[in-house]
Amino acid sequence: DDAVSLRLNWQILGFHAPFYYGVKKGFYKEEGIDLTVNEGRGGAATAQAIGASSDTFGVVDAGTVIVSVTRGIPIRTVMSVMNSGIFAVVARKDANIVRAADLEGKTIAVTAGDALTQLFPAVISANKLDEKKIRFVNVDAASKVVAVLEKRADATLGSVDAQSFVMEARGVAASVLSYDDLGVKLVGLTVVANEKTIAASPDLIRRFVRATRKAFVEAQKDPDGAIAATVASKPELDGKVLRQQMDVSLAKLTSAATAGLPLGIGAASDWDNTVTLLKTYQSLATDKPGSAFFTNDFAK
Amino acid sequence: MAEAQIVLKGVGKTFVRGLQRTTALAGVDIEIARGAFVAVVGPSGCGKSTLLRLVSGLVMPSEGSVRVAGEPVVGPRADTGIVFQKATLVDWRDILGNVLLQLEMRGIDGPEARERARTLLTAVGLGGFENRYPHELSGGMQQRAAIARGLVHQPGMLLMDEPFGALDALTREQMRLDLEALWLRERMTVFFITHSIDEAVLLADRVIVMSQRPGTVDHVFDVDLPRPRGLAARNDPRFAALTDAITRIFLSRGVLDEQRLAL
Amino acid sequence: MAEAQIVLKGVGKTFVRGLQRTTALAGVDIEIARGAFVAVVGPSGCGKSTLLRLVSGLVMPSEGSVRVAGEPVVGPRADTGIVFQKATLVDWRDILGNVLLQLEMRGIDGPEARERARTLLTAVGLGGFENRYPHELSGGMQQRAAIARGLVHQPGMLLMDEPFGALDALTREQMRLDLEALWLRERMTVFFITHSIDEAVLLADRVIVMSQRPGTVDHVFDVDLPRPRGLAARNDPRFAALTDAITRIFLSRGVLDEQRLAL
Amino acid sequence: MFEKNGGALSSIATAIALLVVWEGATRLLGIPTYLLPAPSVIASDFARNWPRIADSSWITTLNMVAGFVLSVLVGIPLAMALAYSPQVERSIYPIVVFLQILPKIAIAPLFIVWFGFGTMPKVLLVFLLTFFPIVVNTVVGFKSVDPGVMELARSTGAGALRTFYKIRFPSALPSIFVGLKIAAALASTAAVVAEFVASDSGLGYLIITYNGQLATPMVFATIIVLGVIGLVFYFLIEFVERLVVPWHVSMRADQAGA
Amino acid sequence: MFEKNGGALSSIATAIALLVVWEGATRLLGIPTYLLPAPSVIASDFARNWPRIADSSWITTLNMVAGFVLSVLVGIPLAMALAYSPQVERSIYPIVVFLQILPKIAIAPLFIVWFGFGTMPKVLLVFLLTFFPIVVNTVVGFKSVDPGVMELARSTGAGALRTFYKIRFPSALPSIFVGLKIAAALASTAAVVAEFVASDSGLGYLIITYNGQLATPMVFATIIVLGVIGLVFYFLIEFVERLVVPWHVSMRADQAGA
Ligand SMILES: Nc1ncnc2c1ncn2[C@@H]1O[C@H](COP(=O)(O)OP(=O)(O)OP(=O)(O)O)[C@@H](O)[C@H]1O
Ligand SMILES: Nc1ncnc2c1ncn2[C@@H]1O[C@H](COP(=O)(O)OP(=O)(O)OP(=O)(O)O)[C@@H](O)[C@H]1O
Ligand SMILES: [Mg+2]
Ligand SMILES: [Mg+2]
Repeated sequence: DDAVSLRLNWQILGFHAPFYYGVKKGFYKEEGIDLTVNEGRGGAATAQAIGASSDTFGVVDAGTVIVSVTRGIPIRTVMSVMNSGIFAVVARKDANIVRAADLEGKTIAVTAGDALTQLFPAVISANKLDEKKIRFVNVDAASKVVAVLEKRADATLGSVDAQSFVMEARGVAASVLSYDDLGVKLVGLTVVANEKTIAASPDLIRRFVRATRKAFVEAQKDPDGAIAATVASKPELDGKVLRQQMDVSLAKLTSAATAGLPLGIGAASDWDNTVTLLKTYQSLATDKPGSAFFTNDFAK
Repeated sequence: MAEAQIVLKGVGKTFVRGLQRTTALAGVDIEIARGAFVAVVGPSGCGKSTLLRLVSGLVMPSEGSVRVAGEPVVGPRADTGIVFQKATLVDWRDILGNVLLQLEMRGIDGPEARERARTLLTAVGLGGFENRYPHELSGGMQQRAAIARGLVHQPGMLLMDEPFGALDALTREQMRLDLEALWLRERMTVFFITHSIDEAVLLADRVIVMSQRPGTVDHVFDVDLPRPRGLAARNDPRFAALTDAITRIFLSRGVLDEQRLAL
Repeated sequence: MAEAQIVLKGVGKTFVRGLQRTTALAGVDIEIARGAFVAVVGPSGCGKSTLLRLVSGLVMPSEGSVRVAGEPVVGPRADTGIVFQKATLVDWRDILGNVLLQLEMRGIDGPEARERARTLLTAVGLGGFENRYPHELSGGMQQRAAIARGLVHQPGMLLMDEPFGALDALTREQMRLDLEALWLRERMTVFFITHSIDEAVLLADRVIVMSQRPGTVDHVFDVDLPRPRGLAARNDPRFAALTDAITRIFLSRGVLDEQRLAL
Repeated sequence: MFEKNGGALSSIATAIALLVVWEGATRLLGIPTYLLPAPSVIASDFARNWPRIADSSWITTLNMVAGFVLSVLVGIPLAMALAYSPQVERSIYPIVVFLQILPKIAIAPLFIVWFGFGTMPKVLLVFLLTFFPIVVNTVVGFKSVDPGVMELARSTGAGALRTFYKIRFPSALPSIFVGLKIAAALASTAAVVAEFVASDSGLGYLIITYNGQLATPMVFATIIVLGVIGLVFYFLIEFVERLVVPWHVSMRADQAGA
Repeated sequence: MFEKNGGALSSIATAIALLVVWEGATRLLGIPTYLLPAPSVIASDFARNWPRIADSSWITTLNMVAGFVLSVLVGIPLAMALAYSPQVERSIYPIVVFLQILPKIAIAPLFIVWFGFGTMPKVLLVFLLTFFPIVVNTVVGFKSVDPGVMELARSTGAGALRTFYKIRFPSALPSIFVGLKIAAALASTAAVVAEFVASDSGLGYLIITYNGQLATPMVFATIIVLGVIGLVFYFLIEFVERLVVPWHVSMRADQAGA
């Protein structure tokens, strides 16, 4: 078997459960792959690790893939898994944020400099909000939820599959408005490989993609099994939260442009859109089209 | 009659470290009148320095009682001047600073203090060396600086532990003369440890001869040579008689062996 | 004729710190034959210890040359034993360990070395104190430990800086006798600094009298008293004559002033 | 550094007093658990999860000790070189200081890229975070040998090596132990920081995980366990110090107090 | 700690040599920029962005110095209490050690919650990260006064306060400066760590931002600027040391070498 490692983008989240499920069920074995799943510390670190060939595959969000490639990191998305973004505004339910316009006059806890914050102006302009009417407080990533719980902020920027569950676990009802819903459409999490691997072992990638697709499909049919497989590897995980996260993130696998296509196929239009947003709001300097950052060769 | 300035009654001192016990002094009875000049001689390690520490209040006796100026000693007294066996100058101050330290520790400061410190340093032959640091001085110079430090605050009680040990014959003699003159003028109580029997007899009113460890008072000699003794006293037959007597006590303790090849 | 063991030619030593210069020695010429016993006396601060350091190779002269055993001195020699003016025992070893250190630094170890160290400690009167740490000893005891340390490796050249300064009269006399006996047996070259003119004359073949700082050789006296001198030598008229002569040199330098109230 | 008898008791008393105040404050002021959990809450959560913490502790302890040992093995010889040769000191020392000043946490992600996710980058990080106090204290120790003792050493004509282990090293030991104690106190933090960045195991990883879940009582429990491990390590070093340098002034009982 | 003349030159020479090797290695081995940027790349990126870095440096320097000063102001009196009173030592010391061992980075987010977002939590973090070396070295300094000098001090009958500032303090200064130097070297890292967690400005914030953008050369540039600030601060402390304790053995030129 080929010994292959997958570096996740972060510590284990619901979205990652299918990978563990695939290993547990032997889907990768069936394809001749001996897979080790490793946790990560952010998409950027994972992109660097794949670029340096420390790991074979990595889970990296499309935005980071695009930035990495323009920085010269030799990676490419081989499986566009999550084609809708998971960025979201997460609010206290009692702040009554149900539409974009409700954001005016509210306080939002942000972590300065992260992609969520950098892209928020896109939300403002897409919804023609008055930027001056929104107050921002800077918090580090770990304290965003606390800031909302403590009512120092009405909402925070996060992802559809994370903060709301933590808040609800502390007894504070939450509401979620995804960037998608707010008219800012980004491609989400993808699987990347090093360009060298793509050139040298296309068959390996094809087998990996096949197994992964099967894992996601089967996990959707057997969510409890997927969660059980994941928790087995990390006992301190809270299965309930993990399940909620998984349900939400698996609902984001397709976008309008990829509806009905097999899992892992990306749409050039979605990627173009993502590139444009990054160019506009994150001062990304590239003249490459979206299609330069991913390939559907293996997912077809 | 008023109590003597320094009174030791049945004083003993034992040092303990773990199971190891060292009895430095046992059953020491001493009375020293106010304004007296008392010298202590005795074999090395017999407890002379320990005795001085007891009188100064730096250590407490294991047995017996130490009283100074009518009060039990519970700690050091500010009116005491001590010249320790080792110079123990502090290395972050120059010589003048070291002498001034004695004053500053008593809250005395100002140009007058400085002046007095300078004068004393000149008196002990260190004029011009005021701004040297201790490690730049010879052994004898360090000792002289320590003497100046012990005198600078004009103490009413002076405790000196072999103060002239590291000095050459001439300097030693001059320092002896100077100390006698000072004492005649100030009449402070002096407790003077020395290894030189001559020096003890030349300086003191009374010489205490101590025995081997554990130290006790072996003999006490009163010296009735006229003051000031100056250089002439050496020629007095009483001087010769006394030094002889004391030397004989020393000799009686151990017979000197000319033939042994111990080393 | 072979060159003398120790030869100093036009030796000067100046210490410099910033703008401040101290000339400790100037134009010193000394020759010491192999196996000779030479004593040095001189006023405090005249450069005796500096001279010893030069001979030992611990410091280099600012001027002139120092040769030992026919070779220019470029550093300390392993066959030298030094007793420093200060005991400088290391505080992390007991007394026995301190004496053994001298041997260990030379790569000598084993039960024989231990035995010799113990014997020497007993000889200097520290039997039973082998396992005390330096701070548990009296000043004189520390000095005696340092003497044992200086002798334990049976050096061919012995440099001693006031080794008996902190000892009482009796111990001092016994140590003097022991040292003479040792020297008569081993005939090593001895360079002996002392403040006691008696001691210099009683021990040495030759006494070098140094002048005030900057130190130079003022007078040299050959001592032709018969060996072993033992206790009897004190009664020899030549002893009295020599000590008198040396004392007179000292006195001629500074007039003792009985009246001044310097302190 | 503190008396044998009564020492443990006295500090346990202080600790208990602090815990009582803490418990009382959280209850009386109604501080929410995710802000500052009461000790009782921490204890009960800890009781439920201790096997996990025990496993992770073991891993963290290994990283910590390995990094610390590396610090000692590199730091002391480096200090020797710095103390012995003015040339080495002039050219290397500022670089050592610079290395120390660099925020290791900022370059830690690069460590992962360079060395992978294994044990290596963690041990290296602990090393980088702890070696400096050892170096600085040891250099000063080597340089502060009593000049009289140094003369004695030189007078024996002994070589540099022998002078080192018979004189400079024992003389510098009190100073070296100060460095070792500071390093020991830093080591557990260093191990955890390394695990923050480069690990999927150990207490650092647990802290991140629990933090993400806002499981504040478990975060506290983990931190406290880490503190206890660090304390044990620290006082172990101090215990060794007592054995090795009982002769030093700072160890003598009569030195305390004015 | 190193000679006045030639010192700077010699270390600059070493630094240049390292840079040349670094540049050469990245070019010859074709190391990609995102792994290890060549010095030339770092320099050119830095040149483009320096005004931003300059502003941030100022903020970081302020946090660093404020936290350091707080460490000194708290650390030395605390060390005094620990050195003077065995009771205080017994009950407080383990807690001080425990405080030091706690991974401040893990509790930093709580700091923000407790103290808000201003300068306060940052200065506090720098303080917590730097005070320990000062305390430990100072305690040892206070306890290691030559017993002979201590006897002299006691013989004067002077009070504890006077004994402290005339004897214990000057005598402990060399040791205190060791602690100050270690703390100074930690201070810049501490400031950056504080800014990682609790800031929207300063070099720490810049590093995080550039890291997120995978702008590795700018990460390096920022770290290097930080290193330079730290070095200047460190050698400033060392300079003060030279002024204040020129008398100490470790400062005498002849002490170097065997
Ligand atoms: N701190 C201590 N711990 C243990 N023993 C001690 C201590 N101080 C002194 N001693 C012992 O007490 C005895 C007397 O010591 P002390 O210093 O009083 O002698 P001394 O008469 O002054 O000798 P010297 O003339 O050599 O200075 C010695 O045997 C010494 O070993
Ligand atoms: N390291 C030094 N730096 C500056 N000056 C020094 C140094 N060592 C010695 N001196 C000076 O050199 C002179 C001679 O000192 P040395 O120690 O040789 O005198 P000595 O004859 O041994 O005196 P003593 O009999 O008092 O021990 C003194 O004036 C002293 O101040
Ligand atoms: Mg004594
Ligand atoms: Mg001398």
